[in-house]
Amino acid sequence: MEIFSNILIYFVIVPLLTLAGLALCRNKGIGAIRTVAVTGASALMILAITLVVMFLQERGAGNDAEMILTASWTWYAPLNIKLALGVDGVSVVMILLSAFIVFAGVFASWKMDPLPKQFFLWFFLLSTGVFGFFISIDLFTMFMFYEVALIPMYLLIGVWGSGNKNYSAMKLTLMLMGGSAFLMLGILGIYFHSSADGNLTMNVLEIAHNNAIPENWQLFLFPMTFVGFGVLGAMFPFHTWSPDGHASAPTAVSMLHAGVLMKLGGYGCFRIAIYLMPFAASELSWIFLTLTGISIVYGAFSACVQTDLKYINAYSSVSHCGMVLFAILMFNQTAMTGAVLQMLSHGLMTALFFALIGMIYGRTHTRDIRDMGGMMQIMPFLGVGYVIAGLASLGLPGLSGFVAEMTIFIGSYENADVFRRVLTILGTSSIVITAVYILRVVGKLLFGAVQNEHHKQLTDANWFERLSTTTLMLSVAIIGCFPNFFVDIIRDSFLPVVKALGEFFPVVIQ
Amino acid sequence: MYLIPSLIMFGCGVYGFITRKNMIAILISLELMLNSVDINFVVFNRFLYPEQLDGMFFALFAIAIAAAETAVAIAIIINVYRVAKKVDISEITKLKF
Amino acid sequence: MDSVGNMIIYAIAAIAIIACSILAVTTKKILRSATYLLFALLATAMFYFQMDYEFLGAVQIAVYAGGIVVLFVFAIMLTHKPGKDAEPLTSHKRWLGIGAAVAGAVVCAVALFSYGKFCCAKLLPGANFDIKEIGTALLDTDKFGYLLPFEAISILLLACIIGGVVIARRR
Amino acid sequence: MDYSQFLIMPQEIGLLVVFLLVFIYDTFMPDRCQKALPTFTTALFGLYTVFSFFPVHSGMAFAGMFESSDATWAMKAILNVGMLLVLLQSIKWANSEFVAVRRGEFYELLLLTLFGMFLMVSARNMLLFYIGLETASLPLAALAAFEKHHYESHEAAAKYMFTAIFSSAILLLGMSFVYGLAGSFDYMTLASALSDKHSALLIAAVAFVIAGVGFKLSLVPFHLWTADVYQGAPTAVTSYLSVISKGSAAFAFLVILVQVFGTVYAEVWKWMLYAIIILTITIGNLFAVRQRNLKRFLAFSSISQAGYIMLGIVGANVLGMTSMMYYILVYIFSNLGAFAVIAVIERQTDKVTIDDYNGLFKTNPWLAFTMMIAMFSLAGIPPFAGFFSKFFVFAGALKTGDTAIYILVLIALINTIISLYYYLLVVKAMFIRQDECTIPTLKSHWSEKTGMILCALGIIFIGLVSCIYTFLNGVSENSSALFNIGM
Amino acid sequence: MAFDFSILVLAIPLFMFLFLGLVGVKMGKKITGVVGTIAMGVTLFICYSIALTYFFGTDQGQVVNGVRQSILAYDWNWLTFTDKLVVKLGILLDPISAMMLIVISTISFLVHLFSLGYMSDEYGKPEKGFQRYYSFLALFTFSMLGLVVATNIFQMFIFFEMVGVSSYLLIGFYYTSPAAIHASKKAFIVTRLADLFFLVGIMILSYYTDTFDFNALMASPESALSSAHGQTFMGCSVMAWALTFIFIGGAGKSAMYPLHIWLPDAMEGPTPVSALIHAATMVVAGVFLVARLFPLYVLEQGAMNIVLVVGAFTALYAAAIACVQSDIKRALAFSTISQIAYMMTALAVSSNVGEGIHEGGLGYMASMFHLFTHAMFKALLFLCAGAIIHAVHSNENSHMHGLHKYMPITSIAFLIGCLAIAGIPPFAGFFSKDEILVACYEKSPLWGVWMAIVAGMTAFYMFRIYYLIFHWKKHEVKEGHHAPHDMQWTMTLPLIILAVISCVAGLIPFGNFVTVDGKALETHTNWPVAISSVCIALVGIGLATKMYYKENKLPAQLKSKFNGLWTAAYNRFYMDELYQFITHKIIFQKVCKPIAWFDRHIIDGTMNLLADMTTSASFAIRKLQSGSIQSYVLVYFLGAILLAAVTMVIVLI
Repeated sequence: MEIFSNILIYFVIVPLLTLAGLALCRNKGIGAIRTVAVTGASALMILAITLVVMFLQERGAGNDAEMILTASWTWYAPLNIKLALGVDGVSVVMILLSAFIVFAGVFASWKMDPLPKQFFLWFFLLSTGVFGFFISIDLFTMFMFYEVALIPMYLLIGVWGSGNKNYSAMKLTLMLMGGSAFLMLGILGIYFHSSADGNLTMNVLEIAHNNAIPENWQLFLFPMTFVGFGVLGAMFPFHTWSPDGHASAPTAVSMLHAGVLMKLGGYGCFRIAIYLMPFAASELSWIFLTLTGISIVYGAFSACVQTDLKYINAYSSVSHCGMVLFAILMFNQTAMTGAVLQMLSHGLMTALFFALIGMIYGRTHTRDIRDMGGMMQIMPFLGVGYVIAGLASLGLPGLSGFVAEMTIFIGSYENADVFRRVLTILGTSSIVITAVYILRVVGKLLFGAVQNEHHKQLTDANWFERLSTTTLMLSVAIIGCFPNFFVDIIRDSFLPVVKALGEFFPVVIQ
Repeated sequence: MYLIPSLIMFGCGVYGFITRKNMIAILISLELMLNSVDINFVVFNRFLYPEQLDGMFFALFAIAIAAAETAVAIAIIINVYRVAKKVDISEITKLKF
Repeated sequence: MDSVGNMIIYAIAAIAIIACSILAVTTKKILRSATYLLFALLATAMFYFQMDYEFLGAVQIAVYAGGIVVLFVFAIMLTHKPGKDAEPLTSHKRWLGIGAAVAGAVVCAVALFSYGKFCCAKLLPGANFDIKEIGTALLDTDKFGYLLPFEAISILLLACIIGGVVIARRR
Repeated sequence: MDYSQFLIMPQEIGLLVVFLLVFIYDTFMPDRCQKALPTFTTALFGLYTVFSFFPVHSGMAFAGMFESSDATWAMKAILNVGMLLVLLQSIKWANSEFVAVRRGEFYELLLLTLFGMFLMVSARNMLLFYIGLETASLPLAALAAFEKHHYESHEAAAKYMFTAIFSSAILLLGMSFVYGLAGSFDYMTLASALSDKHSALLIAAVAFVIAGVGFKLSLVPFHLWTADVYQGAPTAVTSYLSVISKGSAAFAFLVILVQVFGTVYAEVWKWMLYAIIILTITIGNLFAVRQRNLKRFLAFSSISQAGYIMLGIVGANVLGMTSMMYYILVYIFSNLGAFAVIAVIERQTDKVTIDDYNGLFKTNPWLAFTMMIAMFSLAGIPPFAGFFSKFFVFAGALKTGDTAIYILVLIALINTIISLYYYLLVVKAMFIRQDECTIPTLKSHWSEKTGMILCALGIIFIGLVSCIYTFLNGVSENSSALFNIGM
Repeated sequence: MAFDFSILVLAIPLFMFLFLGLVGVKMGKKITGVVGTIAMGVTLFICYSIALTYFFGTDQGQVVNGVRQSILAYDWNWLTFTDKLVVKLGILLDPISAMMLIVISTISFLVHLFSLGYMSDEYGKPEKGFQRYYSFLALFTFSMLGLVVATNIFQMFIFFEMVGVSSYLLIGFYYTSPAAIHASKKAFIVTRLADLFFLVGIMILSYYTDTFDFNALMASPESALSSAHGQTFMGCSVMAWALTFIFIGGAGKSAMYPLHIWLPDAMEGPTPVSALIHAATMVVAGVFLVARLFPLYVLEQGAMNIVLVVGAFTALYAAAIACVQSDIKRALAFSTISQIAYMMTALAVSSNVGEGIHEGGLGYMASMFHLFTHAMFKALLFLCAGAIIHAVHSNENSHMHGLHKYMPITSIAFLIGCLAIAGIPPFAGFFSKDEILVACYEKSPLWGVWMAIVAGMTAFYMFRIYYLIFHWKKHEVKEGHHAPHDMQWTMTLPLIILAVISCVAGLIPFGNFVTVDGKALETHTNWPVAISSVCIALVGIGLATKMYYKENKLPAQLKSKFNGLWTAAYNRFYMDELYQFITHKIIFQKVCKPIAWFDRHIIDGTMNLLADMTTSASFAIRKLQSGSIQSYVLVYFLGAILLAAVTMVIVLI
C-alpha cells in the first residue's frame, strides 16, 4: 500500500507493533517482555537515525520545501481530516530526541515491578502518541496523538509511582487535560477559520498558507492554543502539576515526561499557536513573554530551597521549559533555534537526571537530600553521571545546556525592543541561580561524608543502568560538542514562521 | 374562554402533584393535568381550525394513552403498597443524593 | 357563544371543572378526591358535547369517567382502610405548590392570551362530523387518516397490558 | 386506503415479527424450552439486526406521518446494534432466579419499547411522535419494576412512572400550543406555519416541548428522576434506558426542533438549548463527582453525556446531525461496555460501589480493561471512540460560528475535565487502589463475554475506522433538506 | 602553515582528560600520573615550539613593517547564531597568547610533576582519586589553553566557563571535606555571577558590532563600535556598559573586589592546584580578557576608569588583609589578589591619549610582563607552600616556624620567590613591577604613590610569611610525626626550576615581544621610580624582619593596639559575612523560600481550591436530588416555566 512507502508512518507502526508484541507476552515472561521492548525501542532509534539521514539527503539534494516526506491520506472526509505527515528540521530532531529517550527509558525501567508488561504497554502507548504528534501536520491527528501521549501518564504514575501518587497523578492528568480542553477549542476555532473560501482544512501548512484567520479571532484563539500547550510546557502559573507529577512518577516515566512530553508543549506552541496566528502572536506575545520570563526565574528560585531530588529537578524543568517558550516568543530564527536546542538539551539531561535519581532512589529509598551524602564514594558511576547532568543543566560548554541557552540568549537579545531585551537579561540571570541549586544538590548528595551507615552497603549501577545513562550522557555531550549539526537541521525550519511574523512584528530576518 | 377552566385545571394538577402525599392522589392530579390538555386540543380545534378534526383525534388518542398510563401507574402503586404497606409518597425517597 | 343557553351551560361546566379540580386536589379524603375527579371529567365531557364533539364526549365519559375513575376507586379500596386516609400537608409545601401552579398558569395564560388569533375566535357552527367519518378517518391512510397511530396505539396498549401483568403478578 | 404503505417500514415490521415470534415462543413452548428463550430472542434479534442493515426505500407514508429516510434507517440500525448488545448482556440475568419467570415479558417489553422508539425516530407527525414516545416510556416503568425482590426496583418504577406521566402532560401542553398556533400536527405543515418569531405562545410551546422530550433525554432540570431510576432498576434496564432510549429521543428531538421549530432557531430555542446544555453538563458532572454507587454514577455521567449529545443538535446543521448520531453510536458502545462489566459483577457478587472495585485489575484484568476503555471513551480520551465523537459534536456545534457557541463549547470542554476526574476515579479504584476484600476472579457467561468483546471492539475501532462517520455523514447529507425547511 | 600542529596543544590535554577519566580507573594510579605528566611534557614542548616559532620565526607575514601580526591557525565554525554571529573555535596566535602558552604549559607541567609527589603519602603511595586528579588537571590545562588561544570573545567565554568548572572540580577534589565542597561551590557561583555579566556584555557588544571575532574587532575598533555610537543606556554609552560588564566577568575570575571572596576559600583545594589555577593561570584570565579587548577599552575611558579604580582599590585592600593572615595559603591568596589587581591597574593606566597607543601601551606591556613573572614566582611560592604543607600537614603558620633548618631547599626557593615578589633587583618581579609603577606615575602621581605603597606592603607581608614559616622560633616536632624534610626530586625539581626562572625572567626584553600593537616597545629604566620602589620594598622587608624574624612581643602589641583594624583585616573586612548575609538571609530566606511557599500555597492552592470548589459545589447541590418525587417535579415544572418565561422576556421585550 502506498501508505507504507513513507518512512514516517513507521514511527507510529513500530510502537503499535511493539504494543501488540507486548500484549502477546505472558504476564510473568519478563524476558520476552524485555526483548520486545528493547527491540521496539531500538527499531525506533534506528528509524530516527535513518530519518535524520534522509532529511539531510533531501536537504542536500536541494529540496527546500517547508516540510519534506509529506504525504496525506484522507481520514475523515466530512471534516477534511487527513492523516497528513511531514517533517521539517524541528520535528526531525524532536523525533530523534524521543527515540533516544524511549531507548534509555526502556533500560531505566529494566527491573520494573510489579506488572512489567502493563508498564511497557502504557509506556509504548505514550511513545506512540509522542511520535505521532511529531510526524503529523494535521491539527486533528496532532491533537489526537497529543492526548494519546497524555493519558497513559495517569496510570503510569498511579500504579507504578511512589509517594503521594494518587494526588499527583490526578492533578497532572487533570491539569494537562485542562490545557488540552482549551487546545481543542483553539484547534476547532482555527479549523473553522482556516480558509477564506470555505474549503476548510486541518492541514497546518495549508492553514498557514491560506493565512485566513481573522485578526479578532486570532486574538481569541491564540491564547487558547498557547495556554493549552503552555500547560504542558509548564508555563507559569500552570506548572504546578510538574513538581508533584515528577516527584511521584517512576523513573522511566519521569524521563519520558520531562524528556519528551513537555516538549510537545513547546513544539505545539510554535507549530500551531505562533505559526498559524502570527498577528495575535505578535500582539499578545508580551503577556506570555512575561509569564514565561517569570517561569524561568521563578522555577530556578523555587528549586533552590527544595529538599526532594525530584522536586528540585521538576522546578528546574519549569525554569528550563520556560526558557523554551520564552525563546519561541522571541520571534527570531536564532532564539527559536535555541528553543529547539533547549528542548533537546533539556529533554536529554532531565531524562538523565531522572534516570539517575530513580537509580539512587531505588537504592537508598529516600530522595531527601538531607538524608543523603557522600554518594560519590558509594556509587561513583551514578555520582559522575549526576555531576555531568548537573553541569549540563547549569550550562557547561561542551554539554548541551550551554549551546541551547546561549543560542536563546543571543537570539533573544537580537530583538530591538527594550522590553524583550530587559527580559532577556533577566532571563540570563537564571544561569547563576541554576548553578546555585545544582551545586547545592551535588554538594549535599554526592559529596561530603556518608550520612547514613546503611548506605555504605549499596552498589553502583549495573549494566542496563549504565547503558541507559551512558546513552543519554553521550547524547548530551554530542549536542554540546557538535551543535552546528543540529543547528543546520533546525534553523531553516523557522524561516516560514519568522516570515509570517514579519508582517506584524519588526523581525530581524537573518 | 374555554381555556380558562383548562388552565386552572392544569394548575390544580400541578399543585396537587406537588402537595399531596398519597400516591393515588398524585395520580388523580396527573389525570387533571392530562385532561386539561385534552380540553386545549379540542378547544383549539373547534375554535381555530374547525374544518379538520386533528385536535379532536389527538384528544382521543391522548385519552386512550392516559388510560393506559393510569393503569400502569396504578399497578406500580399497588406494587409499592405491597412492599411498603403504604401509598405515601414519602415512602419512596430511599434513593437520593 | 351566541346563545344564552350555551352561556349557561358553559358557565355551569366551567364552574364545575374549576370547583371540582380545586376540591380534588385539596380534599383530605382520597375517595372524595376521586369523586371530584369524576365530576371534573364529566364536566369536561360537557364541554366536548357543547363543542359538538359528541363522540369525544362519549369517549371521555366512557373511558375516563367510566374506566379510569373506577380504576382509581379499586386502587383506593385496595390500598386504604376506610376512614384512615386523612393526609396532613406541610404548609411549606403548599405554598410551593401554589406558587408553582400559579406561575405555570400565569405563563400559559400570558402565552395564550397574547396570541391574537385566539382572542377574536368565535365558536362557529361547526360541520357536524358523524361517527362514520370518524371511523373512516381512524382507518384511513391518506391525509387526515389515522391508521398508523391507530395501529401504534394498539401496540402501546398491548405493551401496557404486558407491563401491567408483569407488575401486578405476585412473583 | 393504501395498505402497501406499510411496506415502507420494514424495520418496524421486522421488529414486530421478532416480537410476535418471541411472544409465541414464550406463550406456547413448554417450560423446559423456556430457559432457551433469552438465547432464542437474542439470536432472532441478531438476525433481525443484520436484516435491518439492508437499506430501505426512502419516502413518506401515511400522508407524511411516517418518514423513512437514510437517516432514520441508520439511526434505527444504530439502535438495533445497541439493543443487541443489551440483549446479549441480559441473557444470563434473564435466567437468574428471581427474573426467570418473567423473562418472556422482559423481552417482549423491550422489543415493544424499541418499536416505540422507531416510531419516534420516524414520526413526522406530532401524534405519532407522542404515541411513539409513550410506547417507549410506559413499558419501561414495568421493566424498571422488574426485580421484585429489590425494594429499589419498585421505587425506581414509581419515580419513573410519575415523572413520565408528568412530562407527558407537559409535552401535551406544548403540543396543544403548537396545534393552537398552526392547526396541524404534521411537521411539514407546522414548519411553514410557525414563523412568528415573537409569539409568546410559540415560545411557551417550544419550552414545553423541550421540557417534555428533555425528560427522556434527562436534560437538566428535567433529569432528577434519572439517577434514582438508574440506580433502582435492574442493570439491563438501566443500560437500556441510558443509551437506547436516550439515543432515539435525541434523534427525534433533533427532527422536531429543526423541522418544526426551525424558523425560530436563532431567536428562541438556540438560547434555550445553550442554557440547558450548560446546566446539563455541569450539574450532571457535579453530581457524578460524589457518587459511590456505580450505577448512580453512570446515571449522572449519562446526564452530562446527554448534554454533549445536545451539542450536536444545537448547531442545527448536517455536521451536527452526523456527529450526534455518531456520538450516540459511540456512547452506546461505551456505556454498554461499562454496564456490561457492572452487570457481570453485580450478578455474581452484588457489589456496585466504586470501593468494591478496588484492585479489580488484579483479579479480573479483562473486566477491568473493558471498564477502563469504556471510561476513557466516555471521558473522550483518544484513541478510543469517545474522543472522536466528542471532537465531532464540538465541531458540529462550532460550525454555526457565533461567538456565544464558543463560550458554550468552552464550558463544555472545561466540564470534560471534571468528567475525566470521576471517570479516572473508577480507573483508579480498579488499577491503583488495593483492598483486602477484592472481588474474586469471576467467570463471565459467554453472552456477557461476547457483549463485552463487541463493546471493546466498538470502542477501539469505531473511532479509528473513519468509514462509519463518513457513512453517517452521507446519510445526513441526504437528509439535509431537513435543515432547509425552517431556516 | 607553520602552526598546523598548534591544534595539538588543545588536543593532547583534552585527550588526556578523556583518557585518564575513562580509562584511568582501570590503570595503576602511578602510571596514570606518569602518563599525564609525560603528555603534559609533550604539550609543553609543543607550546614552546609554537611560541618560539611565533616570536622568532621568519616566515613571511609574521612581521610586517615591524608589526607582529596575529595568526589565525585554526578557525572552525562551531555554532551558528545568526548569519553574522557565528561562534568559532580556533587558535589565534598573537604575542599575548603565545606568551600565555609558555606560562600555562610551563606551570602546568611543573605542577603535574610536583603533584606526583604531593598527591602521594609519605611512602609514595598515591592518594585516592589520583587518576581523577590528573584527569582534571588535564581538563584545566585544556581549558586554559583554549582560553588564551581564543579567536573570538565567545570562545573565550566558553573556556571561561570551562576553567571555572575545572577549577570547581579541583577545589572540590577532597569532596568529603565540607570546607572543600563549600569553597568549590562558592568559587563556582561567584565566578558564574561574574560570567553572567560577561555574557550580557557579550550580548550587547555583539549586537552592536555584529561579530564576536577578535580580529574583526581589533582591526579597526572605532568602526567596529560605530553602530553603537550615540546609543546610550541610563546616561552611559552602551559600549561602556558592555565593556564594564565584560570587565566584571574578568573581575570575577581575577578575584577583583568585591568578587574576590572565592579565591581565599579556593585554597581548600590541593596546593599544586592552587599554584596552577589560583595563582598563575586562571586568575589572570580576567587580566588577559581586558588585555585582549584593550583596543576597545582605551576607546571607552569610562569603562577603563572603573577598571582602574577597582584594580587599585583591590590591590591595597588585598595587601592589607594579607598582612595579617595566619594561614599561609590564604595569605598567598590575598597576595595573588593584590598582584592581579596590580596588573589590572597597569592595564587601566594605559591610554591612547597623549603619545598614542604605542607609547601609552607601556602599562599594557608592563601588565603582561608582570603577569608572566608573577605566574612564575607565585607558582614557586605556592609549590613551596605545598611542600611545607605536605611536610607538616597543616596550613597554619603557628604549626610551622623554624623550618629553615629542616627544609633548606624549600626555604631558599621560597626566599627567592619573596624577593621576586617584593621587587628586589635582579629578581623577576622588580622589572615588571617597576614598569607598572612607571606607567602609573605617567597616568598620575597619585596612582604611582598608591601602587608604591602597595608594593611596600607586598614586601612586608611576604617576608612576614617567610619569617613565620622558616624562622620565628624553633620548630616543634609533634609526637609520632617525622621531622619535616625536603621532598623527593619530583617535588623539589619544580621548585628549583621556578626559582631559577624567577631569578632570570626579569631580564627578558619583554617589550620586544609583547606590546599592545605588536611593535617592539623600548623600555627605559626610570631610575627615580626604580630606586624609590626598591627603597619602599626594603623598608617593608626591614619592618618584617624587625617584627617577625625572631620571636618577640611586637606583633602582639601592635595587634592589641590596632585591635579593631587587625580583627577587621583578619576577617577580611567581613566581606564573606556580607555575602553570607545577602545570599542566605536575603536571597535564600526572603526570595527563594517565599517563592517556594507561594508556589506550594498560592499557585498549588488555587488549583486545589478549584478542585475543592467543585467538590463542595457538588456537595452543596446534593439537596436538589432529595429523593422526593415531588421536589423533582417541582424543579421540572419550574424549569420548564422558567425556560419559557425567561425566553419570552428576552425575545419579546
